[in-house]
Amino acid sequence: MLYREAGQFKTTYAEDMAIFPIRQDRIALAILLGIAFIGVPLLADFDIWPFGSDYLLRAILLPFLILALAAIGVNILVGYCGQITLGSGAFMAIGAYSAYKFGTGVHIPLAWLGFAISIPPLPVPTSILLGGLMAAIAGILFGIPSLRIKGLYLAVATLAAQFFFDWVFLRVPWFTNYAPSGSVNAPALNFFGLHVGTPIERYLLCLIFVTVFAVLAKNLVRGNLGRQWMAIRDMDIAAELIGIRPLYAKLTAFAVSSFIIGVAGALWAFVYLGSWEPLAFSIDRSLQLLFMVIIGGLGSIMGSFVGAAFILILPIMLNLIPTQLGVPLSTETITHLEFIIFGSLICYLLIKEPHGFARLISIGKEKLRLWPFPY
Amino acid sequence: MRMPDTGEILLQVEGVSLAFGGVKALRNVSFDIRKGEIRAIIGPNGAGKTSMLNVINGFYHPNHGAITFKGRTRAEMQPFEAARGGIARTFQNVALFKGMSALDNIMAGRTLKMRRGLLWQMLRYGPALAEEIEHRHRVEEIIDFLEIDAIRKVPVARLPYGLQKRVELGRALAMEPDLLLLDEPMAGMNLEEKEDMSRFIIDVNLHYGTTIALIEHDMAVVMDLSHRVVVLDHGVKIADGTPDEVKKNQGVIDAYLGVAH
Amino acid sequence: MAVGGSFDTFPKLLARNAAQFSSRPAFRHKDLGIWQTWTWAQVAEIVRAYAAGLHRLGLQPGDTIAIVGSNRPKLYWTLMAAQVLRAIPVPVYSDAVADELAHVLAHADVKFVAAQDQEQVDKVFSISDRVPHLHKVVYDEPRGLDDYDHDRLIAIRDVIEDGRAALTASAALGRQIDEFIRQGEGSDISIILYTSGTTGASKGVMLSARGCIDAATDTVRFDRLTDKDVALAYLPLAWVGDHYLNYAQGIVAGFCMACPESSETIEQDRREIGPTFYFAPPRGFEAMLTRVMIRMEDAAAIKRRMFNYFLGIARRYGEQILTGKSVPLSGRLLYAVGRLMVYEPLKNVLGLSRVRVAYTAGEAIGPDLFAFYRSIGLNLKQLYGQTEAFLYVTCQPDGEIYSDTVGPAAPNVDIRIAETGEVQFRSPGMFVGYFKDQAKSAEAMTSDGYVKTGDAGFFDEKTGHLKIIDRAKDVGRLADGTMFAPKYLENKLKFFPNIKEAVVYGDGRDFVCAFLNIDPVAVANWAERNNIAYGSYQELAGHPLVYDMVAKDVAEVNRSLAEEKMLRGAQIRRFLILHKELDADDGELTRTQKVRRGFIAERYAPLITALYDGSREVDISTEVTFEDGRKGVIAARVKIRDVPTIGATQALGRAA
Amino acid sequence: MIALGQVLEVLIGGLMSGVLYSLVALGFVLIFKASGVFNFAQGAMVLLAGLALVRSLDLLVARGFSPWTAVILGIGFAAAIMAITAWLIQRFVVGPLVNQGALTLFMSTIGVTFVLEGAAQMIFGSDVYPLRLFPTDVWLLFESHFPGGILVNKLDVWGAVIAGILVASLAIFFQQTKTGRALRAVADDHLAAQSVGIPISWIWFVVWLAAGLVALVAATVWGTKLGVQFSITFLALKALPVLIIGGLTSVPGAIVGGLIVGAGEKIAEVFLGSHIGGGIEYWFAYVLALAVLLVRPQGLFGERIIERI
Repeated sequence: MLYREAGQFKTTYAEDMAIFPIRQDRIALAILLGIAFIGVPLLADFDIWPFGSDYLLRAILLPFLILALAAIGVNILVGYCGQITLGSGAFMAIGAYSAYKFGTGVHIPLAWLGFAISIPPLPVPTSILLGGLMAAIAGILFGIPSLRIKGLYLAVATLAAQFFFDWVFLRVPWFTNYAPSGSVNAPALNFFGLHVGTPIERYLLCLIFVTVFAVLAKNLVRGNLGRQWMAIRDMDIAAELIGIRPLYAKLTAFAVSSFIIGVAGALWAFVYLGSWEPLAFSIDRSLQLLFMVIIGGLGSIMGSFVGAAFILILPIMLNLIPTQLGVPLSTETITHLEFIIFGSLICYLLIKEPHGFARLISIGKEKLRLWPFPY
Repeated sequence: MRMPDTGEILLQVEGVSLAFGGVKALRNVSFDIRKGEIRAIIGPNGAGKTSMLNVINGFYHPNHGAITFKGRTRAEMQPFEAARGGIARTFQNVALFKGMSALDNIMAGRTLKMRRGLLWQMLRYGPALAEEIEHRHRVEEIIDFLEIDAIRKVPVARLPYGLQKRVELGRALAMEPDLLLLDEPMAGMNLEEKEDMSRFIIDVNLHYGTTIALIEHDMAVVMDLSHRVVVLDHGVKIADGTPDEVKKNQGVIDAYLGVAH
Repeated sequence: MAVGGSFDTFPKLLARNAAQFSSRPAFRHKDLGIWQTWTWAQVAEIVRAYAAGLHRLGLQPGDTIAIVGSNRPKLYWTLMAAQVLRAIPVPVYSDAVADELAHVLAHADVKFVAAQDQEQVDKVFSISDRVPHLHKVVYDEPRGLDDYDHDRLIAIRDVIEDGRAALTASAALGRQIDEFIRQGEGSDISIILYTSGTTGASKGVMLSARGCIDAATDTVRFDRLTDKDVALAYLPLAWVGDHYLNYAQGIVAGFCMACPESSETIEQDRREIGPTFYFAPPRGFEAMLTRVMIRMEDAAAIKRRMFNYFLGIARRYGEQILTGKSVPLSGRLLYAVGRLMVYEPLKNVLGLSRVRVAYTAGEAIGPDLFAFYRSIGLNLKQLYGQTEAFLYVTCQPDGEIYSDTVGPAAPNVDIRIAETGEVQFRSPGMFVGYFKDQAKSAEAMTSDGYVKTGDAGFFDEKTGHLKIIDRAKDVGRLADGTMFAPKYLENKLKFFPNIKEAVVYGDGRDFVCAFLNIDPVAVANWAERNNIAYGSYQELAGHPLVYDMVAKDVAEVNRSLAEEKMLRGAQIRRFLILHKELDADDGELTRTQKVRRGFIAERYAPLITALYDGSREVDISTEVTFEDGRKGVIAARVKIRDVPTIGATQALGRAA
Repeated sequence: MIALGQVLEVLIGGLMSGVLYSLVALGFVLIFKASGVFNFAQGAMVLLAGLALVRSLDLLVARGFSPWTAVILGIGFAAAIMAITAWLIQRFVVGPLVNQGALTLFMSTIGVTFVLEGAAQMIFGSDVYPLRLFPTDVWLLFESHFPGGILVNKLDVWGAVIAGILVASLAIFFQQTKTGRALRAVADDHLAAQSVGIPISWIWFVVWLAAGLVALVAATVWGTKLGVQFSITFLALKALPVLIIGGLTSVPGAIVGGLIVGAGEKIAEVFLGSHIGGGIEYWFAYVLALAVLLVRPQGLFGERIIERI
């Protein structure tokens, strides 16, 4: 109905292959980015509703952005390459702890060799990216089994990663710089000289990360590599017979996915939590991310955002609405309710719309494009 | 049409045997495929035709025998290595990437030809974009050639069977193969679709000069498409020659007696 | 605004465009998934090279070159290149069967043929023995032509390449080409268009360069077309419409001609390109509307109601708003909402959003159909013309649009109505003569240089617009001499949804009577709504209530006739509803669904008699052919109705 | 130098707790064999069964029923709950997803897991509920042979016995009953099932029911060992590696796998954990499974998977 596509024709393949080939979509996106990058900060700056308090920023937008980033990572592996993972939490942890180590200086005493490797504390941005890199390496290692084992079996392999790293960060004090409590604090967030402290600064920082990574990820999935991943996902044998190397395709998927998840982990620890324990990256986190992807939409970058938003907002609604209605629920009931709703929603979507909310949205869009025709 | 018998040998199959557990799929089969010819592999159901193709493109590894392709006798090789060597393939029951559009399916066929690495693709800028565009152009030529312009951006799962077959052929062509293996390219097609498909196969052979080996049940089609025919029965080669020779061959006639087609 | 001005040949105009609109798009073609685009500068360069190439192949001034195929830039360039060399292009309908093709090629004695693809090349070769001087065939699409012998066959691409190479090699050749262009004169025969041979063998209409350009210039001014406009070039190359609307106007105004990917994708391509100038014959618009309604059938009930509601709004206010008349505020508001909810989205999915000017012509268009498009804000207009006029004789100016007139004379055209009622005209674009056919040329002209259209018509008093009523030869007279135009009446009747076919009689008789076929679908729906039970078509057709309903329609027709001085006398006195549908299988219709008046008269002689001897009903039995080819006889008692006629029915008719 | 006695003690203890893993693993195998569904929800089912049992017991006892009647009724109640669950799952999740990819089915069972966990705790509460069905004291064996003898949990023995009975009865079920045979047919291919003349939906219901009952049994043993609580689900998760090691489709595999894991992680914990800071149990099973996968993707007892085009 709002679309006016007559006269929007493509004279080059570049135009034809653009992410948003339709003008109206580009406009919508521009507005959205405008709000995110300019609108929100302004509102927050002048404490205008809904940004009167930091609550919205700290408790919703910040986690939303970071988890959306992680979900993008998961989606690349599960949604695009069809390799199930239950260990994404662990890779967030790897990102977080490696970043922490690089940020606070790495010291590996090799007494028996008579010397020690030690790296001075690195600047925060570098550490975060290195965190991602470490996660990527781990991802490749745990991805290797995927060459021999498929589907469900792989799920167990990733589960192994999950539990193994949970344990490592819990029990190997070196990673926590021997902190007695086992909980660690992020270094001061200095980005190229300027200190990121206030919620709005943190928000903008994450926003930048997410935007950049989302674009890069989108480019990948619509490029040659993305096609290889999807080919492997849809029919690995045929893929191999047209010259796609499973090794390369799968391991790149694991690497890219883990890198993004790792960076998200680092942000989660540094920017959102500030101080954290291994618990922050338990299997619950893995499942949560998996849910975001399924609910949001397997094989859709946008879906990752939608899913993240939904999973974050639902509990809040569950808390808010009954309270508004005057029948406040106990936190326990809320968690249980959450469980039930998520669970049933997963089943429902898998049955009715395996491509999640993203598909529902795009269907709605198609309807608008064809309006007033029904199809 | 030029006489392909003059062409040099592109692929040589020598004494290939293949068994799954006790089941002998192929017994000591030998034949060759010459450059630029259309070679048909026929035989009753369960004659081991598909197994033969699977051996040729490295999906199965023969227990005995050797395969010489482009003068290189190969040991065990992985399917993607065969693909890199220039062997393309379509499947009996279409094996497209269901989640992708017709265009992307065919683009996927260009994988081997694309060079830009992860980082470039991530930026999708300069050389990466140029490469993507260049290959899109090649793919569009194939789309035009197969007359599937109208369904370019339709997810293949939504396409009718006949068109899916065409897209799959397109994907194989996108690899610019030296040898194209077609496993029952016309299975389950109506007459009209069959005629189209035969036209495409001949055009491919003429226009791109691609060597083609195909399995097909429709004898009429086989006879007027192919230059030479090899006949398998229960994993054994029972005849090999021009369509006419094969038609006259008593062994072939017996093999087909009572076989419903 | 760009117009022909002092330029008297297309090559000169092309040169001007290359200079004036150098970087503006001249041609687009949906090919390989995107709209390949050529600017005027590029086109000029290509055409020059192409001309050089053709020259080297031996194409001489005065030679004829046939062009067979659908709308492709390379074929349009062939027109241009030929005109550069002062050769005469002869476009031929791409769907012409070998025989027609042979006739045209032989009659035009072509030396070259430009064919689109293998199909056309095959056709040409199959008849080449009947075209003695055929020298070379150039083709656009190489597919499937690999193993043809290429001594008479060259790809247009190669011709252009060769020409380009030659031009760079020798400046002399370049100068020679320029010389050709300079020498070109307005009096040169710019093109020969063969009229599709509905009546006898087709005739080659010769048009002069000057004529084409002047005519085009006038209408470009008339509709204010500029280089910003875009037209979808999908009409047959060989039809005057395409050559005028797209080619001539395109070059004169410098607008962009967009060629669709293939005939199947026109819908999609129209939507993508979003033309600003659009032409379609009435049946084109009708088909479009039908598709819209069918697709809306499947929409949700609420949506359908919304859709219909706003179409109602559009019917009420659309026309006035489009022509800028005053409309109550509430109407404007509702219409504005309608624009958002229905009209604009609808035009968008149909690809008509950007259309500034749309024309229809060729046959009478139904008032409802016409009104629909205008009411949703599409500036649809009618024109009247023919090949001999280089299309335009009349066209409707903005703001003076009536579904039943074809408008006043186009600029610089003067029209007169002959004694016989035949429309005659003189126009800048009018043709030079029929190719190799002095006799026919002579008889198509009046002694004082007017062209006989062969159509009967008159000027409407109210509007002063021309009304075309019928082919002149079909116009008859009642016994009292009143003019009687059967087709005109039949069209008026058929515009009523309940009436599918109509055959009227009256030539040489005292008054007019009509056979009618009800529209089974429409009437069945109506019957359902008014729960009227019926067993068969025959029963439905004979139903008194149906008769009442149809009688109203007929009376309506009479009322409108009463307002037309010349036809007032020819109102319908009596009618009957046929007990069976007129059917091509029974020879009652032509294969193109035109009624065969004479044949039907013989076949149903008893009905005719009954109509004129005043009886109330009559028995008839007719042999029919069923779908499966079996023959059978159906008998029926057909009722006859009288209809009141309005106003004085005598005398006035003679006046004209 | 470690005392042989200690080794044996650890080994036996490990084997015994391995039996408990086997109990859960059995549930997986049942379902996987029959419907190709890799049931992530098995753990949740254990939790549900346990909660249903323990809560009803408490209630009944409070109402003054005699322990035995209470136990009978309680188990009956829990069984009923499992039956309903089985039906719901079959009707609303697995049924509609028939012919879907294994991954989809797997993810759907993750959904089921959450629903069950949520619902179970909402209805029956989410604290730790002690369950006393079996004796939890210990025997000391071979005191004459080893200093301090070998300490064996009676509960573990009970568990072993029960597991034994369960396996036996399952074997009978599969071999002797019509449904059981049908189940084996289904495992091979679904069309075959129709030919057996039993509606697929019924078969699947039975499978899920069986799995549910197995879960109930596991719950009784584990509940007694640790009390019925949420963390049971994590223990149940350990059945996954057990399966991988044993092979997804083999009942004996599940048993053996359980024993290997149980024994393995105990021994590792005691003899390795001490060096690299304890808690190895937490991941040992999974890493072991991963190792097995790399060597023998189909597991120790699983059938070989042949790929076709």
